[in-house]
Amino acid sequence: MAEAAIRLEQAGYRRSALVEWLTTVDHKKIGILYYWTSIVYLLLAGFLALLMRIQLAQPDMHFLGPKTYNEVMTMHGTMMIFAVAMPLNAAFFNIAVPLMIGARDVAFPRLNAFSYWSFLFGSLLMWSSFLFGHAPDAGWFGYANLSSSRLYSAGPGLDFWDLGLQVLGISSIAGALNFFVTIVNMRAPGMSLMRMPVYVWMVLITAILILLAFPSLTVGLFMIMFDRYFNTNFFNPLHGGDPVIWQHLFWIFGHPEVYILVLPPMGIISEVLPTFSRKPLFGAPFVIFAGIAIAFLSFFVWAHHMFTVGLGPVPNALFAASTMLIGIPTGVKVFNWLATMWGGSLDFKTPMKFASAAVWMLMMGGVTGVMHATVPLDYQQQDSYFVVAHFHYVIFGVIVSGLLAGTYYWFPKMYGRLLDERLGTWHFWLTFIGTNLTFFPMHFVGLDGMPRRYFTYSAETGWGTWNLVITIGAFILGLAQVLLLINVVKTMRQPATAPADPWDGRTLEWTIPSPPPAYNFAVIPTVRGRDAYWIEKYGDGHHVPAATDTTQRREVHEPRHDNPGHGPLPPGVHLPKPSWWPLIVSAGLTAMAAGMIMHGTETLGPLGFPIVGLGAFVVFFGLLGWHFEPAIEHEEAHVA
Amino acid sequence: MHEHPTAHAQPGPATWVRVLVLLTIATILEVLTYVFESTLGVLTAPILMIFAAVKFVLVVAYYMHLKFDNRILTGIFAWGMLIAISIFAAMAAIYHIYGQPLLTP
Amino acid sequence: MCCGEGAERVKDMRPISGWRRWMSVLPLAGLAWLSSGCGVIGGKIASTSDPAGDQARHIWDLFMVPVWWLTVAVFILVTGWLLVNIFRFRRKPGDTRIPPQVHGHPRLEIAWTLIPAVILALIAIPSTRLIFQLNRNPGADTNALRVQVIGHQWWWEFRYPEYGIVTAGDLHLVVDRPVVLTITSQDVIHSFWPPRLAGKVDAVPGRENTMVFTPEETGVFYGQCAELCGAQHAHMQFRVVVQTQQEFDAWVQKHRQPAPDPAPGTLAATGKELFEGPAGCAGCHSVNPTYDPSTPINKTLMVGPNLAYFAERQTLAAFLPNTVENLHQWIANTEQVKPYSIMAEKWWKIRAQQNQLLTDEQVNAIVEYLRSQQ
Amino acid sequence: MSHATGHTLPAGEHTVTGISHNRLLMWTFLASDCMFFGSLIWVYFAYRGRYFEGPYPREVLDIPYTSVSAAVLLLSSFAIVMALTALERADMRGFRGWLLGTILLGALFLGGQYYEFTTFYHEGLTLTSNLFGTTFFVLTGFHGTHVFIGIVWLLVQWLLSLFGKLTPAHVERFFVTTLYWHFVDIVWIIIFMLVYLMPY
Ligand code: HEA
Ligand code: HEA
Ligand code: HEC
Ligand code: CUA
Ligand SMILES: [Cu+2]
Repeated sequence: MAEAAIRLEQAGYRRSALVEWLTTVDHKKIGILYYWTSIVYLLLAGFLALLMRIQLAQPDMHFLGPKTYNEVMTMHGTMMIFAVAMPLNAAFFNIAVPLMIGARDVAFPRLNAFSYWSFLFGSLLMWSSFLFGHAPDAGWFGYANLSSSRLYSAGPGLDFWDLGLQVLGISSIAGALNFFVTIVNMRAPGMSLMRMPVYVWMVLITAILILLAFPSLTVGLFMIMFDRYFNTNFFNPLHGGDPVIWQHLFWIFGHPEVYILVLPPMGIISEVLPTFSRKPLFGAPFVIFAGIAIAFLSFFVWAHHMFTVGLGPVPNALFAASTMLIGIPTGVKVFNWLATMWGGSLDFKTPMKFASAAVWMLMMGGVTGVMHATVPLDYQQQDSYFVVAHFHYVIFGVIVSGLLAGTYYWFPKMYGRLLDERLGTWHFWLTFIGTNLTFFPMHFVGLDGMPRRYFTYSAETGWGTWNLVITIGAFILGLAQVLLLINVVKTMRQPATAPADPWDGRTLEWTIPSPPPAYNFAVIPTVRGRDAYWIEKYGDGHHVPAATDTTQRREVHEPRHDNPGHGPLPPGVHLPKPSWWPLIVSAGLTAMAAGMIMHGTETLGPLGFPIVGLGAFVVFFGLLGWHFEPAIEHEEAHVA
Repeated sequence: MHEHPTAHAQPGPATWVRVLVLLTIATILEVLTYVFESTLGVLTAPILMIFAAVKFVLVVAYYMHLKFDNRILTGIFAWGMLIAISIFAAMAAIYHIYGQPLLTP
Repeated sequence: MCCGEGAERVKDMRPISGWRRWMSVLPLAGLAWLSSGCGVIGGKIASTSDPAGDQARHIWDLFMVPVWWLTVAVFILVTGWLLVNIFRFRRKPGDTRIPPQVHGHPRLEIAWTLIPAVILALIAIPSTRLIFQLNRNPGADTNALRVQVIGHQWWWEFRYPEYGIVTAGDLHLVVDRPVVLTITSQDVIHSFWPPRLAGKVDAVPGRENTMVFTPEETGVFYGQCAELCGAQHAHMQFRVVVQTQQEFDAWVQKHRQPAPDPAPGTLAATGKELFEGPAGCAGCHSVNPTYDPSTPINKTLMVGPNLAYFAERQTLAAFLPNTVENLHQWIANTEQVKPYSIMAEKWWKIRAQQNQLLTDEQVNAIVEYLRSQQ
Repeated sequence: MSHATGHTLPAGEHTVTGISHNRLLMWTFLASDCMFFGSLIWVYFAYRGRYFEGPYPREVLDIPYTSVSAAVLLLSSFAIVMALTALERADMRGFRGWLLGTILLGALFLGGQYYEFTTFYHEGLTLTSNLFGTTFFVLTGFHGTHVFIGIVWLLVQWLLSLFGKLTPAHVERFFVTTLYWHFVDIVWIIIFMLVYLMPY
């Protein structure tokens, strides 16, 4: 049936490639846009890390000045979190989630494009601060009143940070709304919540976390903005303001944020380990429930970043307890992953390598997290390199490794090609060694009393030796990432011949060609269990495999067709129509932020508000246009 | 999952008016509570909160149709409220029960 | 000890080939190396593993027992299990077998929920006890020394309200005598951290935090700012000078009086004139070691650090050794020595703009004067 | 015509839960907005009483006046739900009438807030005068911004209906707008109670 339809020509939009990318509302393309943008940012922000590492390689270096160092450090942290880890996750939401739930697209394709463009423009706005010689320099959590007073942070640096983050926040909230609705409303028939792949579960939980965590950041950023622009007193102690309020607002957002970053990679691990062990995820309901528990608890632990602020012993003790509780569900995940591998038939393809390493590094980073949660220890560790070691283990070790596992795993669904295994193996080992060489010695310098965010240190501190090792490790780590690029270039030169199901996969994305056609599923599948595809292939004791059950038979291992994006549409399928409006609205929004930044400068001040107004105008008419445009191809231009 | 339209009387203008009347009464009582603040003493705050909660629930349940609508929506909104309220209760404790006094500028 | 344990575990496993075996020994050997403290950490001026005060000692003890050893247990469990998985269940070439499809095991789930819970409880209980011990009510230590610690961009001010003395850079304490520090800031947030003596406490403008500890050794201890506070955050050190009671009393006695004026006609006397007059130092610096002890902690005394008995100080500008050459450099070249510092921004640069930088002789005179402050 | 409570999906939409995408989106957004206003409100509360110079709340707040604006906003909630019912019944005249009423009531509320703000400014309470001014104006100002956005949105829909572009077929979309409008109303219920009526 699909065969016949394929030969038809898709009517309508044949635009130039550029226009196609600018107006695309296809989740797969948006996913690819997200992916490459954040990979470029990973290299840039990693490059900043290398600059820091050169400066710190030995005592009393004069490579970066104090101010430049702070700018580099702040931009490294901010961009890694908001422009690398968040959007790289979003990339895989886009690439994998609709395919895994058997949907043809997300619930709001244009909103999806809007999320991407706002992310791109917002992050470009922030990067552009380097061009103006004033990058933000108050650390990624921009503690008030250093950040909120022009007395202590003159110049537009912190304005770039504040308003750039507002735009990125809007992008994240829009994306989270979209994926929440998509997952709740658009699952294939038969896919009850408990049959949903664990990755999709983690994305759902992440969306909820984003929705409940970001508003607090938004409010805090507004307060900093008001303090900076209109001399309000939110964080000004001279009028009774309390800078600690900002810390609460930030960490009420910031702590859930780290789980926003880590839960989806944990989901990837939960897909990769079973696939390459040929076993279902051990205790899947427990893994899912652990995710829910982590998410819930994560709202009640924020003050563990503030143990030294002077909240008093009672709050410290309570927050320590709630923080430690998170170790339990995380442990449940770790042990279930280990039990998944146990007794399996483990195939150490590159995704599996990264995923297993991530399990180990989660343990490594997690136990130091528990040490931080032990308040008295944190009195010594807080703001030292011990913390830097902790979070790079979880961030690089789990998040980046998890996302790299995802890259190798889903690359066929992005490009119809399999990345090279040999290069992948090199990439893995160099990354693994580099990660540990870089971040393990940070524990030592941390315990030896080296505070973070120091642009230099003297020889008498004795921190020099390990810092040199760290720097060497960082360069190995950086080099390793170049291998990924080489691998991609090499792979992309080969023909796109990846089969639909290269890994003997378990979930729905492997039932359709690599890369999938624009409409994803010619026929929306019916789901009979969590490992929907595996059950169809091999049965699971309750169900008969589709191969013998003719009622359930579907075209699997279907050969790829050339140019599937332009194939004919199966009957009854409507594709969302490309649209300029998301791009226009994001541009308007970013213009508003840029205008606000200008308003804070001396030279461009008078231009500020007119540009804000112009941006608002563009946003308003953009939204009108968005509203009037038919959302679906071929749809009558009916208006609502 | 799909909830069938329930046997509830289809709400219409009559319901809306009734709710409006209740809302008005609650508002009047609220303002009266404020007026008699000194007599009510420590009771003022809880009484005010109860009236506000009643108004809140009336609008959400009737005007926003939650009472007649899919339960999932109630769940979503209730969780949002619950997290918000508990975080801010914790904040209130940090600031007003365990908090050290701030310095007077 | 840990090393032996590790080696045994490795023996239990089924080695596949030489290099793989080696790979699996590596992390455990590293762990043993670390836990034996083979010079990886410790012994340096800022090390938390070399405590010289009761707070730092309690914290390090808690770190070693139980936290460290429980961590090692978790490490061995997870690493061991992972390695067993990797070596035992690796797919052989050509193996197309589908392993038994095990979906879960509720009793195991309960076990690995409970075991971490127990481990965490073992950590949480002593931890909570120590929290309350470290935050003990300062009022109880009647014999305690009381000092106000005030953070500034980028130097530390110390006020002794009981004696009416103010100083900067060096904190003088008495060995074995508890001290109650009242900590705040007059600009942005800083964090007061003498790693060998105690943990850190933030200096938050508008808030007053306390820190209680007892130094247990005499000597000079290193301290630093631990909260990002602007460009020169890395150069905001201090020293804690722990003395015997007699030494401390003598120090207090001395500091109740300003240093005697330099003899007229000496270079130092010229320096004093410059300092108080044309060089414009006295606008920001006082050389009087006393102050009105009723001044609230959040009221500024002077923009710059108090320079009374400056020659006694361990450090200069909160990071340099206090030598004549450094002092000369500082006054002549503030902008190069510590860019962005208030003195560079508000004094040196302005003078440079107006072409009114001090001549070498003038600088020498001022240096001489400050060196006479002892 | 279908009733908004009857879970009838817009033509061509199929969802697992039977809830339309738009409705689910709006409720989820409102849950998220709880945290937004929650944060603003607790900052207001954390600073409550830390007002070192006047004017103090009880000196400037005019309860009778604000009670009336609170009632105006409640009434607008009523008006919009009447508009919704009219739309469901395909009574376009009634719909437009009630919708216009909603818009006017909303505008009246905003006008009242504008008047209130200017009065306060004259009495010396400004964004920067003290922490009361800072927290009060920012909290109520953000609420006012929400009202303003709501008014613009309703106005667009009203214009659309004039040109016959908003029809009873679009009842679901309009329903979603009413959710937003009611939410703005319930936020005011909370603010009115906590900021204006709560004893100091
Ligand atoms: C992906 C990100 C991520 C993750 C997953 C975590 C996980 C955890 N983090 Fe971390 N954290 C960060 C990112 C993350 N963190 C960042 C970025 C910062 C610094 C922010 C900044 O200041 O810039 C930080 C800082 C930070 C602090 C503040 C330190 C300070 O500034 O003083 C604390 C304090 O409690 C903490 C605790 C924890 C805990 C208890 C966990 C737990 O979730 C860990 C749980 C996991 C395990 C425990 C391992 C697996 C479990 C088992 C194998 C079971 C058996 C184990 C035991 C019984 C112990 N983290
Ligand atoms: C996703 C999050 C993420 C990631 C992946 C990383 C990755 C790395 N981080 Fe960092 N980091 C943070 C998040 C992250 N970090 C945060 C939040 C902070 C806190 C900031 C703050 O205090 O406010 C921080 C702080 C931080 C510090 C402490 C700074 C300080 O306190 O003074 C250091 C120091 O070594 C560091 C190092 C590194 C290194 C070496 C890597 C490496 O893993 C990077 C490896 C990658 C590369 C090296 C890229 C490879 C590219 C090339 C080789 C080519 C060069 C490219 C071009 C020319 C375009 N990071
Ligand atoms: C605008 C105010 C200002 C003026 C004028 C000023 N200083 Fe300073 N001075 C400071 C500040 C602030 C610091 C602390 C700088 C830092 O460490 O970041 C400082 C530090 C010092 C120190 C080091 C103190 C310490 O505790 O280590 C010395 C010595 C010093 N100044 C001497 C002088 C002399 C001599 C002059 C005049 C020739 C002078 N200052 C003029 C503000 C000033
Ligand atoms: Cu002071 Cu950092
Ligand atoms: Cu945290």
